[in-house]
Amino acid sequence: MLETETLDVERIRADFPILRRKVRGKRLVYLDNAATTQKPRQVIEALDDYYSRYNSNVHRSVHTLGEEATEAYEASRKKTATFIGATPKELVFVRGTTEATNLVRFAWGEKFVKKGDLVLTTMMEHHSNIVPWQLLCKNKGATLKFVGLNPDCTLDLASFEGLLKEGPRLVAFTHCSNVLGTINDVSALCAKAATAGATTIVDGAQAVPHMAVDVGSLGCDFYAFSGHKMLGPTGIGGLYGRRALLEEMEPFHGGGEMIREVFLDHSTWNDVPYKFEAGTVNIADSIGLGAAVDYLTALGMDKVREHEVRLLKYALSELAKVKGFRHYGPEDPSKKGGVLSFNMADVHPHDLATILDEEGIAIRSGHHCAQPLMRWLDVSATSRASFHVYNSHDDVDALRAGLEKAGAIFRL
Amino acid sequence: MLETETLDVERIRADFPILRRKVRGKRLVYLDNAATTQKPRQVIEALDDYYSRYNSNVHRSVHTLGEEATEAYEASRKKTATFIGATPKELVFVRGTTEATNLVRFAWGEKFVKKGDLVLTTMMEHHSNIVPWQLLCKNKGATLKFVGLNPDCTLDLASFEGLLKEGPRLVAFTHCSNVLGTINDVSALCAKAATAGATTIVDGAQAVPHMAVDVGSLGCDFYAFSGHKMLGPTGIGGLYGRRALLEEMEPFHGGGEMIREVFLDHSTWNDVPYKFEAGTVNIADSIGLGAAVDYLTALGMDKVREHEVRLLKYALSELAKVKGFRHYGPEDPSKKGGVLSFNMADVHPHDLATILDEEGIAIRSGHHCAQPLMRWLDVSATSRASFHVYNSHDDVDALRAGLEKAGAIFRL
Amino acid sequence: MSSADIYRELILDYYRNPRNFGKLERFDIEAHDSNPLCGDEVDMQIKVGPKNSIGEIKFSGKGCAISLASASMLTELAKGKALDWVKDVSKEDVFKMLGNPELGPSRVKCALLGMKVLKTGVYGYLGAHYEDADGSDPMA
Amino acid sequence: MSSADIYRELILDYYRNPRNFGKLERFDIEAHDSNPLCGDEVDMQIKVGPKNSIGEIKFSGKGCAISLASASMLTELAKGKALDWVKDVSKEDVFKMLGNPELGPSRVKCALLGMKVLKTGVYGYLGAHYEDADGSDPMA
Ligand SMILES: Cc1ncc(COP(=O)(O)O)c(C=O)c1O
Ligand SMILES: Cc1ncc(COP(=O)(O)O)c(C=O)c1O
Repeated sequence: MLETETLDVERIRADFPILRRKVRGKRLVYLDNAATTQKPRQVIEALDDYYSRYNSNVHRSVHTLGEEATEAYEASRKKTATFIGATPKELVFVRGTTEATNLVRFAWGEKFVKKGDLVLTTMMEHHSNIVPWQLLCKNKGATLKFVGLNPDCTLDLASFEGLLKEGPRLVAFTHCSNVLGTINDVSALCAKAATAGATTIVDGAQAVPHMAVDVGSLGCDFYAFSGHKMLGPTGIGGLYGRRALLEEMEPFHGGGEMIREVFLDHSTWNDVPYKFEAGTVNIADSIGLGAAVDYLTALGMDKVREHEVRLLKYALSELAKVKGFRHYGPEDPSKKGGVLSFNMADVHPHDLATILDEEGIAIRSGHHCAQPLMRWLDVSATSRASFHVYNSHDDVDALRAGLEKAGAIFRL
Repeated sequence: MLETETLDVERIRADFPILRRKVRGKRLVYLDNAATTQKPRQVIEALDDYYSRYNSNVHRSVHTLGEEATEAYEASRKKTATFIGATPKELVFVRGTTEATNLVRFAWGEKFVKKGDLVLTTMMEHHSNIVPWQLLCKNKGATLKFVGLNPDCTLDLASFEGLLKEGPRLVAFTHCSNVLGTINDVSALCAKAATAGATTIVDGAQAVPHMAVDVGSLGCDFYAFSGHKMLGPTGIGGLYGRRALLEEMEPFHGGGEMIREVFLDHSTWNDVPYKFEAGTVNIADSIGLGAAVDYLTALGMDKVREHEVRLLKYALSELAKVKGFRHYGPEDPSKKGGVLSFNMADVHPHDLATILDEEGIAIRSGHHCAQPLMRWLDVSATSRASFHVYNSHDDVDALRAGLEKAGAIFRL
Repeated sequence: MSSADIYRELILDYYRNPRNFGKLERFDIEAHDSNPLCGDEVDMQIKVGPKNSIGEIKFSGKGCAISLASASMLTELAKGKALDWVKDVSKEDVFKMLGNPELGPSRVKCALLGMKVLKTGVYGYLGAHYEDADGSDPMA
Repeated sequence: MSSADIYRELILDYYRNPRNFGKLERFDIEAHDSNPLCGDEVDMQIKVGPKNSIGEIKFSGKGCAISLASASMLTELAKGKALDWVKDVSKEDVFKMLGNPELGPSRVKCALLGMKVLKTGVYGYLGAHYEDADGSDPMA
């Protein structure tokens, strides 16, 4: 292992019970963090504590358990909002990034996007930032266009600015690509989009877990992220929306909690963010997300980022030595998130993943929910290794050894 | 405590860590089960085990953790489907009942309900089975009408049949009222609705946790329920849909997992039920729900029901002795779920709940997300005690003592 | 503090015999608020008296003993005071008025509903009559 | 079984030099399937020969070594056999053909994709030509 860890990885690893597990007799080398991260015991214990001590429905209870659950739920909202530079009223709890973009599609898009309008997304998006807009545009008779990419896998600004001239109603793009790792200059893009009169939604699924995010300085209108990719539980995530926008939106789901009064012929709505949180919310996992935020905050997001940049740098230089290795994405580690997509000669990513699994190494293989990008890259699939706080140089070493082995098996 | 428990309540209680907790120095008497139930350690441990041993994203992973998570997730779907008499392909995992009704609103309703159509719901519904239809009807220019109630708090069949003659497109009603406890004759109502050519959606939030449910013999088209009300985690629930209906519906959320192929100008959809499960699903809580289903199955749903009927019977006779007590709902315990709504003279339910809380007793007070029903009952709020498997006669005795105390404080 | 203390004679008395309960025929200020979580509702009406004072005041609504007693006691306290006085009324004043009951977070909202309605109404009036006033900012 | 065993010479050879890869100019049967989870795709075409046999057969597609080798080996096995033979092909036959590699559940789908396409195509053909046949139920 190389020196100069900015994070104390050994200590961090001790917090993650799953890292003690053996996979096929080998130490688990978990490099599928862009799909979902592992959870520290602090998060697992927060769930256990909730269910063992104060489980109750929230907001409408006068009894002690209900008050405790409500307080913890709202405290978690406050923590999570603060973590991304928002106020609690601007943070809607959702299942994850996908529900967040779909919420915006239904509650904002169905109201504000009209026939003939233009919606922009980019060629590097995850399906969750494409398909909702396809469905919206189809439903409304609007047009969806894709901002192109440069050969170095960054966003093509000329394409972006050209399309902005057509006056889009909505511009959707990712903060950090889950395939290429490309980090977009969100504040510059949002400023331009705002000047062009467009509303912006940023997919932060691969950013919030890996770097300091401040929605205020980014200047976006909406920002979406998933808890399970940031050490939190599955089933919870967040949608930030500018207060004024949230206020003027239609509700999304109808039901309990989101209403003020229900009459036979109409209903009136609760204040934001509750207007968008119909029914019993995912109480335990919201509280678990709060624990994950505490964990990341204690580590320091700048350190987390620094750690991943170092790992990336090491990985890029080490893996380049493997025969047949080809990387997809910006080559400069400081311009990209901790995501490394690659292929190895004609070894199909699924075969590669099977061979690596035998070594206890978990990577992802496939289209990564980014089929348009795969077509742009002219591949049917890639392999992807992605990092988080418990990964270290030894994981990269294990990956390299695994790739060498695959090369030998495939006689490259 | 009276004899003849059909369930071994002492043994069951030992499974629920929260029941060892003291509230304000008193034993916790948890009677807010219609809002959410407590969780046995088997469910809490299933979550812990998932996060500590095989947490991973599902369906697209070739590595060992991914395969284990996928297997557990699908095994849980199978268990849960079997529990309600459905096949796995007919069970969509959702956040809860509210997301289920809203999914039907968007994915079925927006496609099949047309201008001028009629949608029926009833006066005893939870807001989650009213507001989505209000929003749908408003959007489509359709009409929403309410089936009335009889003075004994049962559904008015004459009103139901009269409205059926108007040829509704959709009929939505609850299996069991969360306020009155009234159990509707779902199979008779569905048969009539089907004859009238209507699609049916049944709110099973208060039925699945408390009695054996078989969607096949009920004959409904859609059936919705919440995991957190049946000993499962928050954030998970189910929507059953007849296969043919699910097939012809539009997708709901767009994103990963629900697609087959994504092109720039259109996308194609995955098979049911995946078509409706966009993005990273709530993996851990689905598995937790499977553990809850195992727990209930081991107890036996007929025994659970029998236990609650006995408790109800005892409670109705004991509480009737309290000065000022007034019950809302059918008087025959065999015709009602384990839900007991009441008021005590002019003691407001919130004041009552505060006084009971001091005795460690958790009940619900308020409109129970059923404002139209409150108006029909001509009350602004009620108190509600509701039972589950760990409740026993001693909890009813504690409630009675608490009510007597409240009566004394309020000088009734 | 036990609930027997919270629901002392005073609060029960105001709950069962609310002072200033009802509607004014003529009024200058009217405000309404409800608590979406519990459904409690309070309306208030004020007839402005000489020198921008609270001449007459009545409230109505439905809710628990705490919210109704609190609203009622507040109208008594407010009657005859300067409108400006309302700006200074604090949570603590309300708690004191109620005898400092120990209330959980959800019941605190009940206790403060009346104050919220009073402030909403009076602030609105002062804002709208800003020009008529002596030049000082009524919202300050 | 280690992956070195799974990816033995045989499978790599069929992956890199797939037999019967390509398209037929004339064919009676055509079928396609893809695995939505991994994106693997297989197409197959068959020209029916004398006595309802598999005269010519070709496949194309993209995917991993296992799915493509499996599809290719299957076309070799199928060539010249009666169409009815396809009804009897089982998972076990495919695994045997591949040398019984130990595959996790997700990779089993890769191994069986070719068989699924073959069956889809042949069953469809037999169904459509039910009247022409000898009266036995082709789907039985
Ligand atoms: C009858 C009934 N329907 C629907 C719901 C809504 O369920 P959830 O809040 O889990 O979405 C509830 C519970 O709140 C209920 O009791
Ligand atoms: C960039 C990006 N956007 C969106 C998503 C979707 O997130 P989720 O599956 O949690 O809804 C993901 C992860 O799958 C992602 O990597």
